[in-house]
Amino acid sequence: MDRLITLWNSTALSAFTWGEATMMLVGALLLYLAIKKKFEPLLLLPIGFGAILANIPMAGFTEPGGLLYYIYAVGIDTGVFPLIIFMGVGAMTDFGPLLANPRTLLLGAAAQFGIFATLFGAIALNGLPGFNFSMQDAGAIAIIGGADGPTAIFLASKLSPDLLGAIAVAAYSYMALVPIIQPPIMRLLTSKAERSIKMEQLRQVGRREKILFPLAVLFLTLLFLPAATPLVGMFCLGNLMREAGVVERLSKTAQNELINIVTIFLGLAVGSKLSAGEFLSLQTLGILALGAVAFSIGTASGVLMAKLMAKFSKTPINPLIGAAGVSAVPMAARVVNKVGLEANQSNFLLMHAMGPNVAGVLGSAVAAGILLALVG
Amino acid sequence: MDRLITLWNSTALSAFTWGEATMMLVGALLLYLAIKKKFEPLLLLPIGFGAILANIPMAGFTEPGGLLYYIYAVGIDTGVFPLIIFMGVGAMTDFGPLLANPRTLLLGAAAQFGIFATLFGAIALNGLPGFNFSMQDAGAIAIIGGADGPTAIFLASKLSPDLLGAIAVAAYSYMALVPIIQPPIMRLLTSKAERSIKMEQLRQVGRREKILFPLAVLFLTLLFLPAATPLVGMFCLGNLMREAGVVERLSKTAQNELINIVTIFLGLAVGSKLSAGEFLSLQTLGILALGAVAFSIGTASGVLMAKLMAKFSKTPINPLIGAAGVSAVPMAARVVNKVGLEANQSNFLLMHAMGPNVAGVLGSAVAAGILLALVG
Amino acid sequence: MDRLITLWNSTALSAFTWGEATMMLVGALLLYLAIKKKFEPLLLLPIGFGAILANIPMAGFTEPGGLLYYIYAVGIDTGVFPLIIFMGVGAMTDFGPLLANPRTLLLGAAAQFGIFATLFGAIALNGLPGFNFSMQDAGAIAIIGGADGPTAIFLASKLSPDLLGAIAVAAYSYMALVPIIQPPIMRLLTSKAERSIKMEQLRQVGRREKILFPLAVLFLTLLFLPAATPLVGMFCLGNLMREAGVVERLSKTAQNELINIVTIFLGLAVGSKLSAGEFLSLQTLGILALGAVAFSIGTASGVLMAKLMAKFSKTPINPLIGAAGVSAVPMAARVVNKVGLEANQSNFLLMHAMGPNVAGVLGSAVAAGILLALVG
Amino acid sequence: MQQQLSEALTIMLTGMITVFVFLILLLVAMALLRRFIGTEDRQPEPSTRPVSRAQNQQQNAQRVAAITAAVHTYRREHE
Amino acid sequence: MQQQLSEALTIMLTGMITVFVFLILLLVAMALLRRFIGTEDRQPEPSTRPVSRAQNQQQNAQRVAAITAAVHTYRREHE
Amino acid sequence: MQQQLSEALTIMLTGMITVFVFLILLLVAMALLRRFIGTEDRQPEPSTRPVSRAQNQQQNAQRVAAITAAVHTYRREHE
Ligand code: NA
Ligand code: NA
Ligand code: NA
Repeated sequence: MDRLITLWNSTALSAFTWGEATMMLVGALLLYLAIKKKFEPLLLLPIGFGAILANIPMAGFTEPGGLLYYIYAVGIDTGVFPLIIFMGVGAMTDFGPLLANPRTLLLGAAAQFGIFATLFGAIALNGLPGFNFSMQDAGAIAIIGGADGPTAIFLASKLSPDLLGAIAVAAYSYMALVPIIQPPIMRLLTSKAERSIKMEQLRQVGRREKILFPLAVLFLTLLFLPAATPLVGMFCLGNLMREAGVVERLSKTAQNELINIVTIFLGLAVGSKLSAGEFLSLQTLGILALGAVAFSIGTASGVLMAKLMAKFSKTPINPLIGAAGVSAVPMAARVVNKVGLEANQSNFLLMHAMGPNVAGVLGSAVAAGILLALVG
Repeated sequence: MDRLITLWNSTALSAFTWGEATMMLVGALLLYLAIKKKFEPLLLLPIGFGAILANIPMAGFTEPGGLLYYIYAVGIDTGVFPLIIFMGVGAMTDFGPLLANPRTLLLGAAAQFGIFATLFGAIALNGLPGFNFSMQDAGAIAIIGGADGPTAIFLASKLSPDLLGAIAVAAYSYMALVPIIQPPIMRLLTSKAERSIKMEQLRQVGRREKILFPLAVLFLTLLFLPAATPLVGMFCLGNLMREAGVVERLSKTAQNELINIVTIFLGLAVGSKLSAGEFLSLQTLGILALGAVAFSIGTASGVLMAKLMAKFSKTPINPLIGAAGVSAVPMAARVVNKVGLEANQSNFLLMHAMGPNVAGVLGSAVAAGILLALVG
Repeated sequence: MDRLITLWNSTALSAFTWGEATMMLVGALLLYLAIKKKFEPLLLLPIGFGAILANIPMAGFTEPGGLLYYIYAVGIDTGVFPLIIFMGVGAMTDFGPLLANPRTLLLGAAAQFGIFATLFGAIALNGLPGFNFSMQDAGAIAIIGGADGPTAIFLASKLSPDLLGAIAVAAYSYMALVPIIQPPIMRLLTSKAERSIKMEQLRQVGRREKILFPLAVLFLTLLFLPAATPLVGMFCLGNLMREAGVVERLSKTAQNELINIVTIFLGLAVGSKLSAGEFLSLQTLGILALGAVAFSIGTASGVLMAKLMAKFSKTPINPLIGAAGVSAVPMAARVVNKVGLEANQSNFLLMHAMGPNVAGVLGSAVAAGILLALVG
Repeated sequence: MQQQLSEALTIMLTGMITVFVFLILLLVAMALLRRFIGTEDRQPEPSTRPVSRAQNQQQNAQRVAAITAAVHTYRREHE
Repeated sequence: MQQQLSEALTIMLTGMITVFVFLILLLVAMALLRRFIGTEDRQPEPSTRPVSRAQNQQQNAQRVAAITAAVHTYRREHE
Repeated sequence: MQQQLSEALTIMLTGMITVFVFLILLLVAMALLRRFIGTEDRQPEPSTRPVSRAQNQQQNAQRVAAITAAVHTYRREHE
């Protein structure tokens, strides 16, 4: 009988708090979004699962000695996991379309206004009762607008680890929502004639140019933005391995097994930060709202910049491609293609949008470095 | 000359003890069993090799700074390696046959009597001179009856790390001996007529059922047995990745490269616990004997439970499938199939035995959680 | 304005030192050699990239908390990374040609004279002003003559971590230069008639012999050279996994994903040791010179030993194959083949040279163990 | 010793009961689940899990190449 | 609050300017790079990245096997 | 310096002797091994290492599909 009582006391039924139960529902919701709605499932499935595990009373997943505690300490506290993922992303990225039309770098720059405007917005939100974001918090929240998962996780883990869970969830959710968030803004800011503009075919890019590009990016970063070198450096390493052509087996591993292994553990570790105390607060609502604003502003800035560039350009520029500057590779570029096709059934913008799209990845890594340097 | 003496003193010849030499022979025996007899080679080969390395005098593999020391500290002390392997096993497990015939869960439950009876047996053995198992030791030894390697290693590393080597060796050895241990017991407890019983074809199981099943298992576990959530949780994560259909690349990696990498290191680390001081004792003989008893009782309980269920069932149940409840996937199910074919040449029980077989995996993970809660 | 100044102060432009700038050029040179000249790109690409990252002022890659700091601490300080790579190399090595003609072991032994002569040379160099190598330094430098990357990194990390960067760079560079360094020496020491000698076809080697060989190597090592067991042991484990035939999936993973992952990080960590303070010194020039000497002496000793053996052999021996004893698998064997073909267009020595080639790997691992025992 | 044995006995009984209770709960949960999912998911699962698209395409390409070449070879040999 | 807001505004402006300056520098660097590389690298990149040799050989072997078998089968069936 | 040099010389000699002794021991061990294994293992090893079964089956399936399709295509084109 004593044993039965021991066992009963060791069940979670008595120990459950409302907060934990709610966080499990949040985890279940993330699983639903990942599996049923196909919202960035590679990350949201492990994040959701991690959130459930982390909130089991008495299981101790996030306490010293627990599985998620170790994973978090090894991979996120050190910043190693997002950097490895960023290396893999670099190895998957083809800078060809950007090199063929380098001006699209400016679109990737403009779209980062989503980040910095959100930083201002987060601080402005402190005017409302219940919000009290520090400048670090604001920077970490703002990076959601970068629409780049590993960058957001890396920066949040440095600036504001307590908000990491909410920020990562917001970043990946909005990235999955790109096909819903972006089109109305794109249509609002462009006329049908503009959306129908066909762009010239892209030139072929030589192999040497592709090899030297990541090195040039690294070089400029280390000169002017050393704080951005962890992110940008690992990204360039991955891209160099891809383009060098002499380390095919390393590049393949970085793009597949290594990034997959790290993704599983990164997701679980991020999920482990979804605890009731930190997530179930007004702040999280603020973060979600700011994230949506960030994406919208980023999209709008990109489109407006493209319109501006079109004015001064000799060759035609379809302003839609500016929207791809938020990164969210390759979803945003596909959205551009789709909206372009709606306006003109023979207008294929996909490759033209890939330039600003990968420029957006660089842009947000650079922005993350700036935030680290200014408020870190 | 001095140098030659330095070098000679640095050879192992002088330093060897009988214990170390004997443990190397044990390691060599494990390699023989793995390579020549194909006894669970994926684990026994690295375990045997680890045992040899760990017992080299003056090489310091298991001392701070040594390779096996690091691997053990990182992977076993923390419990991380068996959990990652369990995730991979989950990603390899198809619960379809169990979902098609859920009653076979009861067979997976019954076969766990092998575990708990052995716990009693280990304590009873203390009556003999030379044995002095604590309740933790008994629990760790008993889990051999679960016929599941990672579960045994996980539990032993928590309850009784000193016995880990002997327990892991016993668990994998007996799993390899399933085709020899089980059939006599199965024949003893059933008539030829019973063994000839054909079962109805299994229904198809829908995708949604397969997705929700690991979540249901996780939910019940976290409610009633939080102590079992590390094992069951990682298993369910693997299975969910498999069935969700949206994270194919994570599931493939968990089933292949990740589990392979961890298996090599897990085996070496387990082998490093095969030291003379701990292995060359009467206790190890006791553990081996208890392990054999555990498997036999588990097999018998499964078969008897199946006979009981057959009495109350409308559809025919072949009692042999109860033997698969000990887990040892998929070996035990194959043994059931073979013994069934002996009795009736057109009686294919493989898929029917897969239900209790995977139920046995769940059952022993649950039993491990109970043992952790009661004696941990 | 203040912000702009903050940002400007956070750029690297002001902080750069000449040493760092020079080391970056060294890193860039390594990238050039890796990508354009295809000098051992699998290692030199990550090493070169690591050198660049490590020398970025204010980025803190090698300070506690930095990425390269963690990688170095986890993988090199502990010796784990080179050992894992050595396991992978073992899994890639076919000892068939050596087993078919075991006498070629002597060639692998003779070529290690390159190592020990270099140790003497390093100490002799202390006679010049500006050099002050300790015996440990000399041992670490000497291992460059082993022409085996992971062995060199492992030994240098144990004996003389400060020289690790220069030693690893020298080892891999000279391995890549084997086709330039070796042929003149080979031609100098042999007549055209000798180079034209055809050797008898190799016998087939049975599977059992291949399985027992790594075990025999391990056995002798643990008896006589326990200090060599980490290297030799992991190499033999890899080879046993390859030949056992029962753990195909572990062997494949050790040869591919695992070694690839570790190679990326090993290269970065080695590169992180290329700091101005340690690399930009007269000592580095000494190391580079000694490395070239080591390779040359090793090649010459191998060839001379082969000439000696040919005198006493009943079957013909082409002295060129002695040059393959330096290891540098499979480059040195290919060089032998090429030089042999020059002398006699129908003389294919490749398989005959593979015997001494893999013997050289064993030989230098053994030599590393001896150095560890004598000066470690 | 006596006390240890009785403790072991208790653990044995508690353990087995818990295992059964737990798995019976799971059985019930699965039954509820099946009822809850209802008939909307009754169509049999496709027999094989879809291979990744890239792999598929590669295989297709290989197959087509093989067919083309085979037919080509055959014609050349029979003309 | 007021001070925080003005600080945020400064960061916003500084940040956007820096992002633009940085990416414009990159744009210039790329232009220089292209000029520096010159015409020597103007030939289009081969459309597909070369597959590893081993893989290639394996595919070839498979293809040849398939062709041989196909023709063989065909002949057997038509003789 | 003098002393260091003589130490280095000793290490050089000791080292080379040990390397040779060790590898000669290995040579002897291999000879014993071969005698011990005897004639029971003299048949040549199969030239290629067996591919994993699953891979093999997949290749077979592809091959069969290719053959079938090739023959099918050919017939359709020649009827
Ligand atoms: Na972005
Ligand atoms: Na079991
Ligand atoms: Na060597």
